[in-house]
Amino acid sequence: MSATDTMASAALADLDGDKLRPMYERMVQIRVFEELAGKNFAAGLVPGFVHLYAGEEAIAVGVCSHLTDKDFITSTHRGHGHCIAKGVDIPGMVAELMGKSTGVCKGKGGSMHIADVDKGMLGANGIVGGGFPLACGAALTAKTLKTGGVAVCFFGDGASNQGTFHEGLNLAAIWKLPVVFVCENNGYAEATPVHYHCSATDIANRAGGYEIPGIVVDGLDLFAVYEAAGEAIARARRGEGPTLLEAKTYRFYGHFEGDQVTYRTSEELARYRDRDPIQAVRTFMVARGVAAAEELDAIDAGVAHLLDESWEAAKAAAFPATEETLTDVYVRY
Amino acid sequence: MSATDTMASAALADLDGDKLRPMYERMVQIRVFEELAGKNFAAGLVPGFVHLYAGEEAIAVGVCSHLTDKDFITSTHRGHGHCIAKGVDIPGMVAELMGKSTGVCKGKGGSMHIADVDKGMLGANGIVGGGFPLACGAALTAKTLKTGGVAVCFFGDGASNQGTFHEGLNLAAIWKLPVVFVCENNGYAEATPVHYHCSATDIANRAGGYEIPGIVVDGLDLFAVYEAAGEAIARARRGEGPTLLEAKTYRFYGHFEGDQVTYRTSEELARYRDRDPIQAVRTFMVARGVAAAEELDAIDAGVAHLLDESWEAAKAAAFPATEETLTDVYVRY
Amino acid sequence: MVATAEAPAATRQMTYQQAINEAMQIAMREDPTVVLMGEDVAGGAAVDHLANEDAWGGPMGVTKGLVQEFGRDRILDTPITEAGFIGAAVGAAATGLRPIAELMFVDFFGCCMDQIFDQGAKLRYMFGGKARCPLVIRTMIGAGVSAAAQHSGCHYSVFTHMPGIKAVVPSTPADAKGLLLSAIRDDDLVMFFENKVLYASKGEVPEGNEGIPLGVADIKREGSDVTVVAISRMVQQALTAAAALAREGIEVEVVDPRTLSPLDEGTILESVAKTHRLVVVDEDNPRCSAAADIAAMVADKGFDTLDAPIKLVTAPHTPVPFSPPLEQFYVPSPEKIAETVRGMF
Amino acid sequence: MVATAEAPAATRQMTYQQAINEAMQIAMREDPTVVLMGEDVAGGAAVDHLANEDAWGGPMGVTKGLVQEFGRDRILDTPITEAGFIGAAVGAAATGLRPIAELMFVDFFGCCMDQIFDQGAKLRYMFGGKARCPLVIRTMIGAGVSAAAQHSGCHYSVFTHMPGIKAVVPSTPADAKGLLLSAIRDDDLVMFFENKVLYASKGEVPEGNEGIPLGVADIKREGSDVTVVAISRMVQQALTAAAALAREGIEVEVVDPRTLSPLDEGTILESVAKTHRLVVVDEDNPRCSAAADIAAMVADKGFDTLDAPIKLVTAPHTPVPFSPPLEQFYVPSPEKIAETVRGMF
Ligand SMILES: Cc1ncc(C[n+]2csc(CCOP(=O)(O)OP(=O)(O)O)c2C)c(N)n1
Ligand SMILES: Cc1ncc(C[n+]2csc(CCOP(=O)(O)OP(=O)(O)O)c2C)c(N)n1
Ligand SMILES: [Mg+2]
Ligand SMILES: [Mg+2]
Repeated sequence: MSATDTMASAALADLDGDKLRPMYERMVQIRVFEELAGKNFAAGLVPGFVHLYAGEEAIAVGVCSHLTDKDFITSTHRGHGHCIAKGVDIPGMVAELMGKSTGVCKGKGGSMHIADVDKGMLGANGIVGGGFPLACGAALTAKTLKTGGVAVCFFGDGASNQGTFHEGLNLAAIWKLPVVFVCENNGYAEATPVHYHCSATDIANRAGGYEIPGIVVDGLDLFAVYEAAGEAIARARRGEGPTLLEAKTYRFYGHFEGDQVTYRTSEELARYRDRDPIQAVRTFMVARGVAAAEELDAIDAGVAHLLDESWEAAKAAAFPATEETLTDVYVRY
Repeated sequence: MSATDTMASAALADLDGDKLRPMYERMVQIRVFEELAGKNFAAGLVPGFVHLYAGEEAIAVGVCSHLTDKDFITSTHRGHGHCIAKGVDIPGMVAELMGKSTGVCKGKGGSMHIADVDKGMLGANGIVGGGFPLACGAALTAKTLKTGGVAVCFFGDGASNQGTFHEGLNLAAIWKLPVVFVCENNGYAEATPVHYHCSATDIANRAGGYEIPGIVVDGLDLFAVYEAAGEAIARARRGEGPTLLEAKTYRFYGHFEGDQVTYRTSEELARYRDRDPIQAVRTFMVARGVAAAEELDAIDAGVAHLLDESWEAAKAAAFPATEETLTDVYVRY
Repeated sequence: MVATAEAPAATRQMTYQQAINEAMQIAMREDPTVVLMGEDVAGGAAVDHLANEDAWGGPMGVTKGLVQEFGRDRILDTPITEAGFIGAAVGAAATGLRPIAELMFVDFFGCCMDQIFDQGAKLRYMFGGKARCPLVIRTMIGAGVSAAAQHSGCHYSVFTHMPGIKAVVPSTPADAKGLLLSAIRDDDLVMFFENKVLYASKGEVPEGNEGIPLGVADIKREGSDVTVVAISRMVQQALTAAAALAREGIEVEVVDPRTLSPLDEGTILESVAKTHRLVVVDEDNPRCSAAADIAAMVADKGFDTLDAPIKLVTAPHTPVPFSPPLEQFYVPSPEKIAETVRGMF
Repeated sequence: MVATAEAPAATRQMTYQQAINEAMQIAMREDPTVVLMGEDVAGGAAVDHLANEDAWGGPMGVTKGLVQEFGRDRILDTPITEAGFIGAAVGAAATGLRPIAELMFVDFFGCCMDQIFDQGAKLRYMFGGKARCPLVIRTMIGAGVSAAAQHSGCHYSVFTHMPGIKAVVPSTPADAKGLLLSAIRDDDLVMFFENKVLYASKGEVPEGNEGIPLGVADIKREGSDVTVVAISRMVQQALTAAAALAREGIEVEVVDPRTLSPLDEGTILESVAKTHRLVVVDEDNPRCSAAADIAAMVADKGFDTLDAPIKLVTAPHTPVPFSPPLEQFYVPSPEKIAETVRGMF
């Protein structure tokens, strides 16, 4: 079965050009965002640790396309893609990476803590496994206040071994919380392969211990993710409780910028690069006549322009005043 | 299938009178220990919190009968039974409950921290779920130093939701540690029933997420426990990794002494009291001619005598000197 | 007590435990977004005959009766999953609820500290001030009931250390009620430390729903000769010592900070400026403790008013022993306090 | 430095990071029960082409090369399971191994604190002295590389607070090597705090396997006018400040406690008795901090030798900000130290 075939089935059911174009655009935004983040990190413009999401775009976009601002997501150290997919302001994100006062967190958070609660984005997270309980809490709010919202918890294969995974899934299951746990299994936690660190062949298989659905999808396939996430989110909204969704994926770059990646072979990388999730969507759209190549080129150009402008603006922006160090610790003290 | 039938199969395979009598004796020791602990607690002689193991004797004894001093166990707040089954000195335990200087921990630990590392008993534990990692560590020592030893981690149904359960089982699975995780599912965590707090109908079912064996046994049946534990421990000793063993059981008393137990019905208690695990062993032994009733009566009398003497000795013993408060924090400081 | 313009509310005798229960009841009545969660805070969840009744109301009965009024949707029994449910309380607080989470014993903080200090306490700062975490974590502290090394600690110093957290240490029923009301209404993450030995202690407690502001110390006894700053249960120990010392002609001023973060530095410094002597009494372990913190603050800002070395009376640098005579030795006693004060003259 | 009767060992220039690596190598050679465990301490576990080679050797390369010599049975890559593997290290330590466990960043302590302070640190006491926990937990501290709020804390104060734990804070390559050797050979639970900003710093390091005893401070600079006690990286900041102040005629004595628990009170008190002035410099948050702890100790035992208020120069009561200028403001600078010292005269 070719990737395009799988895609087709889901796509034909629900997705048309009007829906697909913004999804394609989001994916390209993430890719370009990450490529420039890497480049500008190398140029010394981005301080701290930077973990790139490139290669995994289909997951964030496939999932978040089902969400609105009243839905919440929790994210990871590799959070840029989730932010963009959830609608966080891109120029504000770029400025945040640089630690500028115009950043979405006023420069206080940086790459690992980008957040925008108004957009339902509860923060990238520097703690692996930190998001499981938080997502349960956001779902508890939705359930208690009957907002109709859901929560999505993104996490990596490495995070699936943290105690909070277990505690979160059990809590969500017994309380039937409207939450979807999305595992982005990219095969590695830092320099450690999943088949070493994780005792489950499929992480989704762990769902059995909580008597909730556990589903594996191809995380390089936007449509497969979109379809599975759609079902899980709908189930959550219906009050039927949590789902564990595992998307098998791959990161195109190292764990963080600076990683020499000696633990992966170049053949392995090439194999996944060949299945570039963005290229696949583009090929599909053009092949099916959902969009003309020129239309997509125009989207690409728009994204490139937006990101270039964002970087220019961020570079020109001021750093926060040093007294800002002391504010925002408490609402009132 | 009657309880006696189940018992028979295992018993006939491996157990004869010489093996069974000490197991029976241990069970009676635990029962009498607990009954007197409860009585003396009510009389104001035992300070602090006391959690009684009565009703669950078949598990500690069925498991620990496979172990020697070079094997380690971790225990719980409900630890007296594990201690006795692992061979910790009973008079020293009684003195420990009273906080006397003759206690196995010199009175510093008390009921929730009775331990005897020389006996392979790594401590009762006041932290629910505290033992999973410790047991993995003891197993790592055995594996690294090739001692041939195994580790057994006892824990409750409530503890099965702690993050440490998950982290411990995954670690043991990927490192193929010689450890057996024994869940004492007595139906309740404090005043909360397992069907509320735990999303898995059978906790053993969670083993699937770690790709290790998960086995359910009747925890009121000494022979069933003995047999299943024997297999799991042998497997661990062979270097084939961990097992999750769930023993369904019941506590005959409240969560701790003082508990009014309004969350259970008297019918439910009566149902389990009718299946008293010690009575079952006694009936079996006498019916099969493994031991005469008089022999068992003599064991009972011996146990009663030992415990009476232990309490008398403990009452007569001195409290530790107050300066003892300041010692044993460090080996050297 | 804080002076207010209005006539003081009528009071009744009640226990520390009842006062805490009443504060939760008031807060839950006035704000439907307040929920309570913890292990057996009701008890008996999903037990047929306990649908709207509790089995326990918390291990010491502090939350008893609340489920009758507020139902099981707002009084949530949790699995034993400290990181899970306290983290969920953080997530809920960031998204629209005002949870009260019960960490049964503070000693269990190691099971959930990441969710408290790395998520809840830092969230507002990391997000550039664009989020808040109106969460109260109630937790039991204190030695004195032979609960041994894993159920008897204080450790409020660890939370006082952490930016983003407020730390409240009530010593009387009235303070417990007023401070808990303020804590629940507060928009930040508040750790509320209940001393288990005080639960049965009685005192006059105002009717009504008035809170006591966080960050305001209370002078529990006026005196001219020495300032004793005492925390939580140590206030009672200090008052006992003060009574004995008064008979010897030494007048002790007992200052109860009531909240360790924020700390009312002004009241402490004013008192020391008057008495010129400071003793800090703290049941927590001594190193990097609240006692050391207060001493260091005065050794800087109040140095010129001091006539004698600052003395600390604390628990020793040991875990809490089980055996009753050892535990009694562990907890700072009125005698040790009095002896320390005498040594300053 | 500690005076020894023997001739001093030959030294070489090496970095703090290399010194730490060398100490582990020596300890693992001399004792086969020493094992190292942590996330990617080797890296590349179960990757075919990396059977006896590491992919990372720790996120900063501090443990690089060890797997080549000691193999994957002693250099154990762990899953991301801080409570699991650090608790396993506790269990292993109690049963016959001498593990070195790496908690990648101290900020993650909230994920595993129960296993550290409730299990490992209390085990000996609870068991009446009949057990020991010879475990070293190495962990990274410190701001300065824009690692933001969850990867930049210090928090050694929390561990110094806890009975049963020793806390080591090396500031130079030589101290790092000598103290780590002693820590690994020690029979108690030792937290070993490595400041990430110091990894690349160079200094003379003795050859050989001599340890530096825990609990012995080191006077990094002699001076007569003011004592500056500085912790970890703050020693370098204090030395920079001291150099500037010397040009103004103020002679600063810089005392490096090297271990916070046990604390060498004598050396600090002697220095203050000579200089009559004390400043404590600490990158940790100020409340209930090591700085406050040292100040409180001197405000008691050294009060009569003091001529001026004790001053603390610490990080503010905030999380660590990401933005470089804010982070720079957050960390105590030589300028702030110098300014504080000047203000004391
Ligand atoms: C609690 C905690 N432990 C360790 C780390 C260090 N760390 C950061 S990312 C990472 C690997 C995460 O792997 P995975 O969950 O698979 O996510 P991926 O990086 O592959 O997206 C580790 C170990 C951390 N940030 N937090
Ligand atoms: C970390 C932690 N959380 C909560 C408690 C309080 N507590 C003590 S025993 C217990 C119930 C344990 O239930 P289970 O594991 O089923 O064991 P059982 O008591 O039934 O033997 C609880 C909640 C604790 N001691 N430690
Ligand atoms: Mg991964
Ligand atoms: Mg149970």
